[in-house]
Amino acid sequence: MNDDFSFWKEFKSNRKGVAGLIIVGFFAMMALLAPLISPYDPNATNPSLFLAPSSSVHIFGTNTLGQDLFSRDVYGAQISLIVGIAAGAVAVAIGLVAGLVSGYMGGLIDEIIMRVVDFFIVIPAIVFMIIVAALLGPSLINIIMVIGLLSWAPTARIIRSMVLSIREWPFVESAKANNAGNTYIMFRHIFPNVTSVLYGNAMLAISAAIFTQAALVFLGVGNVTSISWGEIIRQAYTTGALSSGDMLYVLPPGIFIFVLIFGFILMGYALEEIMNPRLRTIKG
Amino acid sequence: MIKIKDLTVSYKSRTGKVRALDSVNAEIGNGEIFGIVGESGSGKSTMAMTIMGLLPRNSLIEAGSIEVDGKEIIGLKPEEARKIRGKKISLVFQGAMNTLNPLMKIEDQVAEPLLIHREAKREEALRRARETLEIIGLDSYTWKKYPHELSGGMKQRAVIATAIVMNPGTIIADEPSTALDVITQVQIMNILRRLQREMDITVIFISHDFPLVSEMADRIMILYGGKVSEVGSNRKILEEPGHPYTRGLINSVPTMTPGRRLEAIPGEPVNIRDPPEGCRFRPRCTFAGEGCETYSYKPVEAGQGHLVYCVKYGEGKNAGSS
Amino acid sequence: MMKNHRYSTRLAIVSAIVISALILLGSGGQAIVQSGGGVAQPAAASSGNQTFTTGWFGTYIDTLNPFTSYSQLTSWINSNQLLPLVNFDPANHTIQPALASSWTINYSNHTAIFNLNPNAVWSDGVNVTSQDVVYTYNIAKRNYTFISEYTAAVTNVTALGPHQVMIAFNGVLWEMFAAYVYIVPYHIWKNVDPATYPGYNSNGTTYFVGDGPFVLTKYVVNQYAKLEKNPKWFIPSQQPKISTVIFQEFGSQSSAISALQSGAVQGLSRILPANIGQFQNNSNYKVTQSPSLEYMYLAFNVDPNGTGNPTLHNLTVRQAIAHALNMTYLADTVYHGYANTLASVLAPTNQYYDHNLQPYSYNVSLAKQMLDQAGFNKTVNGVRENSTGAKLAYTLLVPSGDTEAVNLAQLVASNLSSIGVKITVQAETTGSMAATIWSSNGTLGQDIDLWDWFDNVQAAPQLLSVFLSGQVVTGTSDSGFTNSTYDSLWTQLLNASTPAEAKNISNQMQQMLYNQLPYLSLVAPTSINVWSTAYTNINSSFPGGPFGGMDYLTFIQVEPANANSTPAGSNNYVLYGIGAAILIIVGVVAAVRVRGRDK
Amino acid sequence: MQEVLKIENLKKHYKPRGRVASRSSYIKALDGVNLLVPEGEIHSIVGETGSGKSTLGRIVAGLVEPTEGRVTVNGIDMFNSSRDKVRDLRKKVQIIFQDPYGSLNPRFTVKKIIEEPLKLNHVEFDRERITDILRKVGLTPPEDYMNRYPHELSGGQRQRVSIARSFVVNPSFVVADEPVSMLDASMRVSFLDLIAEIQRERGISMILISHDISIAYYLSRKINVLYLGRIVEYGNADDVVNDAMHPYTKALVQSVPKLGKIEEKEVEIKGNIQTSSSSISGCKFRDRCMFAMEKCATEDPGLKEVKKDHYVACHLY
Amino acid sequence: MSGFQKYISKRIIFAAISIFIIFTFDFFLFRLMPGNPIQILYRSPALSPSQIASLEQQFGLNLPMWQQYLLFIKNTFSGNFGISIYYHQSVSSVLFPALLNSLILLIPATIIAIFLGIITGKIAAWRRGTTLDGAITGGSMALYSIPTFWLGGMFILLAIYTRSLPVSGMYTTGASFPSFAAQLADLLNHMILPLTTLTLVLFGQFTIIMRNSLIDVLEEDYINFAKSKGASDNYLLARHAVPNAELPMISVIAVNLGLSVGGAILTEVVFSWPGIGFLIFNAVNARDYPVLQAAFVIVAVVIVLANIVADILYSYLDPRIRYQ
Repeated sequence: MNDDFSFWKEFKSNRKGVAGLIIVGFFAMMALLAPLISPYDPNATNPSLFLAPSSSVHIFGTNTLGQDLFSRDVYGAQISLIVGIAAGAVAVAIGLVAGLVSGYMGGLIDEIIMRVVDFFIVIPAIVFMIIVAALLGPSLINIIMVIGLLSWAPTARIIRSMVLSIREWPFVESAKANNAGNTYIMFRHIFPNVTSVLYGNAMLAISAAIFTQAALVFLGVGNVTSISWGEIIRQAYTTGALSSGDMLYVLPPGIFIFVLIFGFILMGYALEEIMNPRLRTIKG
Repeated sequence: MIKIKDLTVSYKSRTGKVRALDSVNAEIGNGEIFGIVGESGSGKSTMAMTIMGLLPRNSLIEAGSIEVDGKEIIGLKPEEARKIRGKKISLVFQGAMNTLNPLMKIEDQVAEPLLIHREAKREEALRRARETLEIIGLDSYTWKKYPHELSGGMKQRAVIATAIVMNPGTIIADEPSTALDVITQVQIMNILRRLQREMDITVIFISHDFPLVSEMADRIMILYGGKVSEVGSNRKILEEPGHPYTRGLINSVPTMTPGRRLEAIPGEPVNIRDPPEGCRFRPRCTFAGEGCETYSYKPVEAGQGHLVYCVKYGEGKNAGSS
Repeated sequence: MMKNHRYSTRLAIVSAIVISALILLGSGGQAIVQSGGGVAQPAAASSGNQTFTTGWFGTYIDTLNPFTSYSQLTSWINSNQLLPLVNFDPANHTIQPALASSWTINYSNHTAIFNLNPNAVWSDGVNVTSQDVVYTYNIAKRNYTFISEYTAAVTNVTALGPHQVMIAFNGVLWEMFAAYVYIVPYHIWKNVDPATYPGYNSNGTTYFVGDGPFVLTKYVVNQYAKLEKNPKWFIPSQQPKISTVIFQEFGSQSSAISALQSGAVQGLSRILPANIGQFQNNSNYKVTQSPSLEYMYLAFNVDPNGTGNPTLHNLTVRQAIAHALNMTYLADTVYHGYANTLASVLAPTNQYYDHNLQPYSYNVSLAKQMLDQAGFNKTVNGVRENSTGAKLAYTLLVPSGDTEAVNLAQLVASNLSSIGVKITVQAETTGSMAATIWSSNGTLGQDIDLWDWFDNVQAAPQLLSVFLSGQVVTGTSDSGFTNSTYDSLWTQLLNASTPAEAKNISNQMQQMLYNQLPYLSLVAPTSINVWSTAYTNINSSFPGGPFGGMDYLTFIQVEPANANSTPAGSNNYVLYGIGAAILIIVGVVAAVRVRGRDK
Repeated sequence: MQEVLKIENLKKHYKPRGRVASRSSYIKALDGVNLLVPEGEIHSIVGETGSGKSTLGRIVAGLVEPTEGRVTVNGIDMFNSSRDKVRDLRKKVQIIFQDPYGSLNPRFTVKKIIEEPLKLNHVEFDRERITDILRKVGLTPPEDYMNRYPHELSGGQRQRVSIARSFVVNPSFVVADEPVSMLDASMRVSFLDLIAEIQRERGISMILISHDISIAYYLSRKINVLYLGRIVEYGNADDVVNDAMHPYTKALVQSVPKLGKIEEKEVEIKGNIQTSSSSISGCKFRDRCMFAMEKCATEDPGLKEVKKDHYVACHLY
Repeated sequence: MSGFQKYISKRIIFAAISIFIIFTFDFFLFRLMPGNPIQILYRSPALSPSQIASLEQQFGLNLPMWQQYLLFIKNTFSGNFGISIYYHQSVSSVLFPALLNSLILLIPATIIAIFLGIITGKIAAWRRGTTLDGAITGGSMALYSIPTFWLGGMFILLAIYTRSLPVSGMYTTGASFPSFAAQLADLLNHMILPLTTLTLVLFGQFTIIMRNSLIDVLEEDYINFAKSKGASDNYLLARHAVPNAELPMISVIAVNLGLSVGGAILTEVVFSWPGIGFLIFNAVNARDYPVLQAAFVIVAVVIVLANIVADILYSYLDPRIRYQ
C-alpha cells in the first residue's frame, strides 16, 4: 500500500517487472506498427509461392497459400493483445465486483457467490471453453466473453479474502460508527485498498487469456479466419508443414506466444512482489 | 559469562543501511538475570538475535565481539555456531502463538534439541523432554498434543521447556510474556525466576516493559535507538537513575499510588533510519543543551558497574533522583 | 526420527500402485475384439504374416453398425467384412457378383431374382442364407438407418429358397444401390437392437461375424480397427495376400505423416500437397493421384422463406459471382494444383456426371456488367448496392476444421471484392455452422456457405435429391432450391425404365441446376496417395484413392513386394519402454531421496 | 448529575464458528452487564482477553447489535429508536481504536481521514475545524500533516490522527478501546494525558477499555472488572485497586509489575480464562478461585454493594 | 463429531453442491444452445421429417425441457449418459475407457511434476534472491508460459527428425502383447513424449507454488525457533519447512487441477492420445451432445472428487484440523 511514486520506484528496481514491461512493450509496438513493419499484405496469396522456404524476400517463408509468414506473424500480435487485454479486463472486472460484494456482504450472498466461484475454479475451464466456444460460434467478441466470463473466479477469490481482512480493520469500523453506508464503505474504503492486488492479477489474467485464445484457435473452435499465432500453428499442423519439418513456420508464432505470455507473467509476478512484501527477496 | 564488546549491527534496506545496534558493550555474569529494556527500534531484539547467531540475511555485523565463556562466537563457521545454539545458549521467543511447529507434537518439539545435538536417542530424548515439561508444570496430558490444542500460557511453557532441555548455561528470553494475559505473565515470570535460581541458569531478559524488567532482573541495561543509555544494578538504577530517559521511564510507570501524577516523556522514540547527531535522546530531553549534539557516547561511571551514557550527568539539574 | 512426516514417500508408493492398477484396468477397458466361439481364429503370428496399416484423418469410425454408420471410414471397413448382393465396379460402371453369384432382372414386372453363392459362409461357420438378405433389407428400410435411401425403391423382399431371394422394385437405379447394402448375419442380429447395436458384440465376449475377405478382430475406439484374413472366406480366386489390415485414425495430418515415415503406417490417401515433397524422391515410397469423390461448392441461400441477404435470390447476382471467381487460381493456390474444376453437383467420377457442362468462364468485366444491369451500380466503400440500398455484402460460412476450405473461402472473398461484392468469412465448427444454416423454424439462415459433399454413391446421381423441395427441414439442402419441374424430373428418374433414360433425365436436372445456380461447384480436390514400396499391386485408379476407397478390392490385391521383408517399424518399443520406465523410477527415487539433502 | 450512558442487562451471545447452532453452545461474550456513566466522567472496563470488554465497547459504539438489553445514550435507545435518532446518536458516540496502523485508511490523507466523520454525519465545517483539532492533538503545524498519508507518519502521530478523528465531531461520549496498548511505554502517559485533557475540556463522558488495571486507575474515576461477560467488581478506582475484594480483582492488581526486584510473585489464581458458555452454572470464576466453596458451584453470586459505592459479585462477602 | 469429521462432512456437502451445480449447468448449457443435433449430424440426402422425428425420439430430444432435465439427473446418477449420437453405443462405453487413458497420462505427469517442483521450488526458496533463484523462477515461469500444443509439436518435430519415438496413440497399432510387461513397455514408449510435454508444463507451475509456499513458511517464527535449537539448514528444511510448505501445496494443486486437465487435453489432442480430451475434441467436431455433456460432467466430477481427496489428505496431515 504505497503511493504511486514509490510504486514506480519499486517497479523500476524490480528486474522481472522491467523485463516484462519491455517484452509487452515490444509486442504492443509490433501490433500497433504492423502495417509499417510487415513487408507484405498478410492476406495476399500467390500460388507460385507454395510453402516457399525462408529467403531474404520472405524471412520466414510462406504458407501453403503463398502468404508471407513474417507479415502474418507480425499481424498476429494484434489479436493476441486484443483478446488478452479485453478478456483479462472482463475477468478482472467481474472478479473485482464479485469479490467485493461477496467479501463485504457476507452471509448468504457470500455463500452463493463463493459456491459459484468454487464451481468455476474447479471445473476444467478449457473443456468448458471448447464446448461453449464451439456452441456459440467463434466471433472475436464471443471468444473474449467466453474467456473473460470463465476466468474471473480466481480474482474474485483473492479480492474476497482481501476484503474479508480489510473490512475488519478499524478504519472501516470507524466509518461504520459514523453512519457510513455499505456502498460508501465498499467503494471508498475497501475498493482503493484491494486495487493493489488487481494489477498483478490482471497481468496473470491477460497471460491466461492469450494462452487460451491460442489454444482455442489451435483446436479449431476459435476465430480461425483472422490472423493469429494460434492459427498459424494450427495451419502448420493441419496442412502438414509441421510434418514436413518447416521450422520457420512453427517456431516464430510459438515463440511469440510464449514470450508474450512470459512478459505478462513476469509483470504480474513483479507487481505481486511489490504489493505482497512477503515474496520480496530482501526485506525492506 | 558473556562479554559483548563494541557490537555494531546494521540492516540493509532499499533506502540504505540502518544501524540497529551501535557500539554496544555489556558483560553478563553467570547465574544472573540480566534485563535489557528498550522500546521499539532500540535494538534489543537484534541483540538477542546476534548472540544467537540468527540474524536475518540482510543484516551485517559491522564490528564488535561476543565472547561466551571466553570463546569468540562471531564469525564462527555454521557448524560451530550450531553447536552453541540450543546447547549453550537457547532462546525463548516472543509471540508464543507462532513459535511452535503446528505439525509436531509438543514432546517431539521439546525433545528436538537433544536429537539435533545427538545427545540422546529418540526414546531417551523423549524421556528427558517429558521430565523437563513436568518441571515447567506441563503434565502428561499435554505431551502428545499439538500446539493448537494448548493455551498461550501452556505453549510458552513448552517453549521454555525446549530452551532448557539441554541444560544450557544461558537463556535469552525475548519478550517472553508479550501477547499473554497479565496473570499468565506472572506465572511465566515465576518459572523463569525459579529456573534461574534452581538450575543456576543465566537469563538475559529482554522486554519493552520497564517495571517488568525491574521486577525480574539483577542488573539492567537500557537501550535507546541502538545505543546503551544506562547500565547498572537494578537497585542503583531505580534509586539513582543517571540518565534522563531512565528517569522518564520510572516517572511514567503507573504504579497505582494514590495521588501520584505521572510524568510523560515528550516526543516519540527515535527513528533509527534517521537518528539525530550526538545523543539520540536529545530531541526528547528536557536537559538537552551544549555538548549533547556532539556527544560521542563516552560513559560516565556512576558507581560500581553503573554506567551512564549522558554528557550532562552530574551537571546541574541532571543530578537528582526522582 | 524422520518418520512422522515422510508422507511424500508413502504418497509416491501409493501413486505407483494406483498407476499400475490403472494401466491394468486400461488394458481391460479397451474393447479387445477376439473372434468368438473359437470358430474363426485370426491368422496366428507366423512367418509371412503381413500387416498393412492405412491411416485416416478427418473423420473417424463412429460405429461399426452398417445401418447407422455415417462415417465413410466405417463403410469402407464394413465393405471388407460384409458383402452386399452385388459390387459396383467404378472402372467400367457395371455391377459384379458378390454374395449373389447370378441374378435375373425383369424390368417389365419390376422383380429381380438373386441366387446366392452356395459356398457363402459366415466367419463363425454358419451358412449365409436368404433369411440374412431378407432380414437385412427389412432393417435397412427402417427410417432410422442411414441406408434407407438405398432401399427406397425396394418394395418387397421374399425368400424363394435357402439361396434364392426375389426383390420387387421401382425404377432402374435401385440395383446400383444394392452395392451399398451390406448383408448382416441374421443369427447374430436377431438378438440385438439394430438401432443402437455398435456392430460388434461389446459385452466382454467380443466378436464380429462377417462374410468378407477380412474380419474385424480388434477395435479400439478413436484409435484403430484391426481386420484379419477371414479363414472362412469363400471366394478362392480373391484370396488376400496379406494377413492383416489395420485402419488407423489420426488426429492430424502431421501425426499420420510421421507414422508413415516411421513405418507404423504403410499407406495414406488424401495427404496434403505440402507433404508430397518428402516422399516423391524417396524410393521407399510411391506417390500417386486418384480422382476424388469429394467436391467443394458455394451454396447460395435461395430459400424463398430464408433469412439471408435477399439479393442472392437474384439469378444475375449469382451468375455474376460465378463469373468473378477464378476457379483455376483457386485450385492452384489452395490445392497447389491437386484439384480440378467442375461444373455439376456430382463428383466428376460419378457415372451420371454431365460432362457437357463447363465451368462458368472467368470474366470479371462481364460480372461487373451483369451487376450493373441488375441495378447494383452504386459503390459505397467498395460494396455495390442498388437504388433501394440493398448491399451485396454477405457472410460466408465455412467449416473451421477444414483448413483448405477456410483458405478457399478467403480467396473467394478476395476474388469477389474485385467486383464490389463484400464477403465476410466466418469459420465455425460444422456443428455451429449447421445451426446457423438450418435455423429452427425450417428456413435457411445463412447467406452463403462453402462446404463439401462426398459423392460416395458412384453408381447413381443420388446427390441430385439434395435440390428437391422440402429438403431444408431435413437439414439436407443448404440452398433452399425449390422447383416443381425439378421435383417431377426426380420422380421420372426414379421410375426410368432404362439406364439411358435415367442418364438423360439426370442430365436435364444437372443442366437446370447449372443454370439456376443454387450451388456453385468450385473444385474437386485430387486424392494424393502415398504408400510404402514394400507393397505392390495397389490400384490407384479408385475414386478417392486406394486408401480412401470404397470396397475390399484394394486389400485383396495388395501384396508384399518381397515375401521375406518385414514391414518397417521394427518393434524396438521394448527398449524405449524400459528406458522410460527406468527414467521415471530414477526420477521418483531421486525426488524422494534428494528431499532434505541438498541445500 | 446526569448519566450519559446507561446500559441495562446487556447480553451478547455468539454462535460458535462452524458449529451447528444449539442454544447451550452459544458463547456468552456479555452476560447481563449494567453500567452507568454520568456526564464528564471516565469509567473503565478492565479484564483479560475474552472477558467481553471489547464487545461491550463495540456495542456502545453501535458496531454490534446486542442479543438482549438496552443501551441508552442521553436517554435515547441506541438500538430501538427511529433511524434518524440512531444516526444522530452515532455522531455523538465515537470510538478510539487500539491499533494505530489499522485505524487509518492507507489510501486517505490525514485531511480526508479527519473530514470523513464530519462529512458522513453531514456536519458543516471549515478548514479551521480541522486545523484546530490537529493542533489540539499535537500535530503542529497542521499544514504539514494535512496532506500526508498514514504511512508517512510515525506510530504516535497516527494515534494522534486517530484521536483527532474521534474528537472532531464534538462527541458527547467516547469509547477508548485500549488506546495506548500498542504504543511504546515512553509515550503512553502523554497520550493518556492528551485524552484526559480533551475529555475534561469538552466535558465528554468516556469508557476506557483496558487489560491493564494500572492504566484504568490512572485515568478513570470508576472501574468495572469484567470476567467472562459479567462485572465481578465495581467501584471507585481507589477502592477497587487498593481495597480489592474479588479474588480476580486482587489477582489483577497483584499482577501489575511494580518497580523493584521480587523473588517470587504470588498470584492467588490458577488456570486460564475460558470461554463462557451457558453450561457453566454458579460463579464463573470458581474453577480458578482459591476460595471456591460448594455454594459457588450452584449459586450465582449477584453484584452486591459491600461497601458504599463498592460492588462485588462474590460469595465471600 | 470431531473437528476432523466436521471438516470432512462440510467439504463433502460443498462438493455435493458443486456437483449439483455442474449437473444443472451442464444440462441447460446443452439444451439452450441453438441448433438441432439431428439436422447437424445426419446431413443425409434422403432424410424425411418422420425419420428426423424418429431420431429425436431415440435421443430423447422431443420431450419437454423439465422432463429432459429430470431424466438427465436420474440417468446421470445411474451412470447412464445415453447413447452417443456419433458412436451409436452407450456413452459410458466410450467415455470411461477414455477417462482411464487420460488418468494414465495425467496422474504420472502430475506426480512427477510435483516431485520435481518440490525439489526445484525448495532450492529456489532456500536460495531466494540469488541468481539461482532467479534462474529457477524465471525458468518455471517460462515453462508455464509455453503453449502446450506448440511444445508438443516441437517434440513431434524432434521425433520425426530422429525417427525414434511414436508420436501418436497409446499402443502400437494392432499389436497383441504376449505379457503385461511387454504391454507396459509399449505403453511407456508411447507415453514418453506426451508425458514429457505435460510434465514440463505442470512442473513450472508447481515449482512456483512450492517456492512461494516455502518462502512464506521460512518467515514463520517456528523456523527461527528451530534454528535456535541448533538445527542445520538441511534438517530445518526437511523437518520443519518442507512439511509445512507442502500442506498448502496440496490444496493449491487440487484447486489447479482444472488447469492441469486443460494442459492434458491439449497434449492429448496433439499426440492423438485416446483420452477424454481427445474424445471431447472429436465430439465437438461431430457435435455429439451426449458425449460432450457426459465428458464435461465426468471431468468436472473427477476434479471435484480429487479436491475432496486433497481436502481429506490435507486435514489428515494437518493436526490443526485432525484434532480440533
